[in-house]
Amino acid sequence: MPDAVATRRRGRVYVTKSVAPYLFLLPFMALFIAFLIAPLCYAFGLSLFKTTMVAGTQFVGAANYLKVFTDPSFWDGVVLLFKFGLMQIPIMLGLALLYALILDSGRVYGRNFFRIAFFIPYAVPSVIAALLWGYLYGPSFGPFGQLAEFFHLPKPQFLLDGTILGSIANIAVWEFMGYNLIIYFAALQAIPQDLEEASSVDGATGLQYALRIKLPLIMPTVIVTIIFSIIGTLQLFSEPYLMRNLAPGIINSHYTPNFYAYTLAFTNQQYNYSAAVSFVLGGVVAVVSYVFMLLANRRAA
Amino acid sequence: MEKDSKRMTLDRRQFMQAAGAGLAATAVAGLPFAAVAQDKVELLLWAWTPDTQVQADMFTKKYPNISVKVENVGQGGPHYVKLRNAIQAGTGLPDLAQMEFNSIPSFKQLGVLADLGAAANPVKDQFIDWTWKAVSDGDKVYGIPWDSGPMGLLYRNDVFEKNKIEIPGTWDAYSEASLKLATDAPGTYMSNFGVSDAGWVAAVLWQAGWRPFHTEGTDIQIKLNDDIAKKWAGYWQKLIDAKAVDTKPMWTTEWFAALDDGVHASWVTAAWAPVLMQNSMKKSVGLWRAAPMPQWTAGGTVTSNWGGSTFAAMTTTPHPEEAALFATFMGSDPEAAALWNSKQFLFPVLKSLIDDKALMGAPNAFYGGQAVNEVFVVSENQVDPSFEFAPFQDFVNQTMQDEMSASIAGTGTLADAFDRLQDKVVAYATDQGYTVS
Amino acid sequence: MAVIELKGVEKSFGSVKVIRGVDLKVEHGEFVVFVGPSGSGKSTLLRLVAGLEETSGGTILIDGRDVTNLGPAERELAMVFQSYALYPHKTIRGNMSFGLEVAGFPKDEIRQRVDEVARLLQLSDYLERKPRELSGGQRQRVAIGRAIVREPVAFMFDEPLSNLDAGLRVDMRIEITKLHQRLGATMIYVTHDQVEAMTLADRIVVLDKGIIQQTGSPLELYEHPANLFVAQFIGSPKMNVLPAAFKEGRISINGGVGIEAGKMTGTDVANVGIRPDDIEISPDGTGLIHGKVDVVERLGSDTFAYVAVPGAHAVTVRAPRDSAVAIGQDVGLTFRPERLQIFAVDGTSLRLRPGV
Amino acid sequence: MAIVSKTANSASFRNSRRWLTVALALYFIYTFIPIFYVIVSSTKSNADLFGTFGLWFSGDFHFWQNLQDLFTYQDGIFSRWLLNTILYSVVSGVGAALFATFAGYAFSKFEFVGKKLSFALVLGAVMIPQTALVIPIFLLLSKVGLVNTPWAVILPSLVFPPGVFLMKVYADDALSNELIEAGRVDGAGEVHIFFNIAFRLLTPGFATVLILAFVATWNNYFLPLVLLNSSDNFPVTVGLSQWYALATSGSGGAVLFSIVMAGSLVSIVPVIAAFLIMQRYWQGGLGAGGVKA
Repeated sequence: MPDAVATRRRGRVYVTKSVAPYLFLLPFMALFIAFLIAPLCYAFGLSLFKTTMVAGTQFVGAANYLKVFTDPSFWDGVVLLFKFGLMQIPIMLGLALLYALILDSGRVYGRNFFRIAFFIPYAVPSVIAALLWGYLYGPSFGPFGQLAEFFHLPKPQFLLDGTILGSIANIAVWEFMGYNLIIYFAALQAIPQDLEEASSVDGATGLQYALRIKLPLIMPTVIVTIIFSIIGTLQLFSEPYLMRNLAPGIINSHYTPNFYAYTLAFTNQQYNYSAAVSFVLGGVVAVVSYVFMLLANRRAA
Repeated sequence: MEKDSKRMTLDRRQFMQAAGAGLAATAVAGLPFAAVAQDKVELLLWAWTPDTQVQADMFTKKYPNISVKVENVGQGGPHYVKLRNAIQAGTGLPDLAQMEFNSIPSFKQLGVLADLGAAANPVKDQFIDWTWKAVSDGDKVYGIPWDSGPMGLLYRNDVFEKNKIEIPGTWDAYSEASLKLATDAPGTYMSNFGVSDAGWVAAVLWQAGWRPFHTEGTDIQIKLNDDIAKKWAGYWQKLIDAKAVDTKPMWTTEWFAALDDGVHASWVTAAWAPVLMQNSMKKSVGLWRAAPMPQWTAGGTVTSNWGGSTFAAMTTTPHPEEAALFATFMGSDPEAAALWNSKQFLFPVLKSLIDDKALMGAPNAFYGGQAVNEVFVVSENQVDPSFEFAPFQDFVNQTMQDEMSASIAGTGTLADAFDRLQDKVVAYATDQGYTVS
Repeated sequence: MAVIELKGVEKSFGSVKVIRGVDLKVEHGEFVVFVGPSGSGKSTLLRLVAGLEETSGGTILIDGRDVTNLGPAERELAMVFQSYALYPHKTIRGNMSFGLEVAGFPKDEIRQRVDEVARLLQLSDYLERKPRELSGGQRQRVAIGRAIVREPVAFMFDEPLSNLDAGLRVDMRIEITKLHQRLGATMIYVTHDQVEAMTLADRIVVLDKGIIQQTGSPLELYEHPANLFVAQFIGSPKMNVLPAAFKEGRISINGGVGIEAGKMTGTDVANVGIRPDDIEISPDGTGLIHGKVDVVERLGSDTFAYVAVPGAHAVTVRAPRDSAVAIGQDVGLTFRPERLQIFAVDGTSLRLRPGV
Repeated sequence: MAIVSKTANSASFRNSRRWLTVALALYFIYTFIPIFYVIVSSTKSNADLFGTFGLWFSGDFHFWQNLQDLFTYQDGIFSRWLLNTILYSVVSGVGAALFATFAGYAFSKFEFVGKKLSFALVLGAVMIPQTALVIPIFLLLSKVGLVNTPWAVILPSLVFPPGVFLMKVYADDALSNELIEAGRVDGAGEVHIFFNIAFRLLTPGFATVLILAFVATWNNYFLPLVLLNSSDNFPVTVGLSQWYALATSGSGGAVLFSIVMAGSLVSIVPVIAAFLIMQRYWQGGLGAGGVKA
């Protein structure tokens, strides 16, 4: 009988606990190193050199980085992103939170329908989202312009200097509100039912329960979504890139830092400087996320 | 070499005739091109003009051992991005690429354009002079032209008649008409000031005598903000300030609609525009007309070019002779070249086609039966050939678009935009190692 | 059946030492219970035996074979987990078969063994169900069945009853006892519940802070705890502890009267312990110490009186169920000196065990 | 539910229920406008596209014609693009989800040397700007001759760091250590345990990562734009935007606008369908990630 466990195994590959984690990590990590770490190292290498049309390539050390720090094209883009983020993130997450609370309250018709419907824009490629909204924004062909014309009202101008940032923010809200809503909704659903019963025994109304019990409980989730939104915002690229044809005067070649990096590499052929810009942007992203986390933690403590 | 190339030319002409007579297959073997044609060769061409494969197949029909695959890797900008990326990567370049006139200096600078002289110089005389000058440097030829864009004026006959506007022969008259139209018919504009297309700006300034670049080796003269530019900027600034021109981004559906709806009464544009408009517009059929480009001096006969393309071979191609042969064929073969005009509706670069009255004199219903091409034929012969593009023209275009758009949006005047442009381009050129003067 | 031997076994998590040198031998067919408060290292020690944790030092032998560096599968043990750890997507039969399938047994034999064990554990009617369709007690039996069916050399139980309600826990306790008697297998059982330990074990191993405090039969531990920790941990209600000192050959309790010390191994007396059962309530003014009755609990079978004694913790006394003791009453407390446990300053027991 | 059901019939409850539903409906309209627009537009001829009110159908129902044009223009290359997109998305989605599940499981259930560092790296990867990666990826893949092959899109898409994070959190939550230990005691090897025990319980998380990675690849534009040259290899996003560029630049292609609209509609339908079919899974998975994170 003692032979039962150990010896009857049929030539099966037996992986032990000490080897297993490496084996499980191998496929991801191999690809992670090949397509993330290696390109990053390569890009970092690039950022230390300077290739010119005439003089060839030379090592310049930190010169590209020093240049980024005094490059208004880069910092204008960063400032613009801050404006964009301060506008878009609160609206998007505020709506997501509001609608998640409404859906979770149980006091609606068609809860499942709305939940899915709100999520659908996430499935629309940003290329197509930008294209569709581009049409919708058009003063002549856009339905809003057409409606205004029909009622002899001034046409709404979505693509002017003062409004286009809002118009891009609107696309981002449209695309990602539902995604955040689903996350909040799931977090809300995880709150034990007896809390609602307890608060109701304590005399709280549904609204009070939502704001004073549920909201604080899902705060950790909210903080995570804010951080991800900050990261997403600072990497803004596709929407302005694709909307550029509609408002080339306003969306210039360094509208966002990511866009600037793209222009530097692909139009100006300054691959080295572009790499440095990307790294500084990555640094800005890290710093902003970190500062936000510090603030959030201090609040929580 | 000299001798060889002459002999080759002779043989090639004979060959073409023979091929035309349907004797291609047997003729090939006996030619000095034997090396070219004997092995099966496939060439890769990056081009975005629709149906380019049709002409490529015509070539293969004549040279059965050389097949050509056409790939569209992107329209305009993205196409060049792909080329540059491949250059940067050191691999992945096609054998040949479509190359607009204004991109030739840039890619020449990068050292990737093969000299097609041996195959192309013999047919040099068939091309409109300025187009050949734009692609060649002495005996060296960096691209074979097959499409050009001499400038002219397209206008709305209905709007002009309704508002009693004469066809403006000069820019002064054009300005007056703009102001008049702005007063008489609010909401209608004589034109759209299309700064979002740097190519248009360069073309219009070209006519005004602007010569911003002259490159010799690593020395470059940069005069983007000279008096000509400033004067030109002042001209348009006045119209912008008077709200006598529209400032829509070009190439958007909104912009097409403005032309179609008569919001824009005219467009100073190139020879490829008439067919483009005809294909894109439904409402304004029969309402458009063509006229010569307005002149800076009354009675002047100077025009310029906007757009137009060549085929260039890459130095990396393993089949330089076949590539040169193909590029030359695409530009100069009478049948293929005629097809550029009749199928792709491009404006020809061959003297024979320009002079072809039947081809150029066809009336066009979209233009009220006017033979619009005749206007551009005249323009083609008046293009000032002395214009030079920068060896980093994409950067110039990008920056020009940024700076001029910023001025339109309220950051200073157009003249300021040229000053900013000059500073940035000089800085860039210096940074790239050029000696700027 | 197996003999399991631990020699100087140590375990650290990072810089924290959880097991600090354990020597233990579990005999053939013995039922050994590891007991201790949470954090005492009892579960870790079990997991070290099972091979679920790697030792930081020492050796583990099963039937004389060094298994220290072998994985759990190669130790031929079976384990029953606190959460049952049934595979939720498999049927009961699937759960019980899994180990045998892994070991490559023929299908017929697997079926036969599972059926047999299911009959033994009265699970035959549930074999095709999923774990979530079973009650807690049934799931527990499946977990045990899964262990039995593999006919392992020894069984490990990791707090297997703590997720069950009180009544069921008693039933399962009895079932496990019967099972042990029937299988005669070596079993190591971890619990924090000393009642469970007392009722199940052939031998109890009391652990605290990663060190074995004492091993012995339940009665030995009860009667002769090796130190204050064991004395207080074993037995319910807890043993009373009173401050004491050794004076002139006698032991003075709570600063009061001295009693005959009996045979002792030392004289640095700090505390004495006396179990609630061993105290009698006598009228005020009599007895060895006195106090005031604070709380009286009448459980039916017993009556517990909690008596406040000046200068010491409340003393718990088990009184007869019909005792007339009442709250607020001043009482004297009497006990037989030989029942006293005597502890040194470092907590070790100073009283010699009989026959020593 | 007790409270809710107790008050479900009260007037104030019905009243608030009505208003809250109205609030949802308003946002739904907003959400639906662009989608409605693409549906409406894909039924219109090119002329009607610019000649009639954008948010309502024109008299002329051109949908089938547009579809036919869509699938026949340029020798029907759109079908090729659609197949490419499906290929890239399915392979990347399944691969990324599988590898993320492996890795997340390893991070959740094992102790090993370098665990903290590698997990921090994976988390930090989220902060890397896309342009910073695409250029060097292009240059590196050029060196090994993978540019302009399906691998150029698929291989980088297999790396999905958020998926690893989500799977770690999900495994922490949904998979008890004891279950794995039970498998070990039962004598199963780690690979056997993963596939026979763990994976079944991680399925909702796996499905979530699968659909997120699937959608990420389906919607990806920049990476294939840079890494692919032949239109034979294009995914729908790149192909359609090229047609759109063709349409706006004129080149005799104005008729393309209605095709682009039809193409947009066709390209989002499968993703929405995937969402609906798999909703039971991904909603649970996103939840676990969200609550714990």
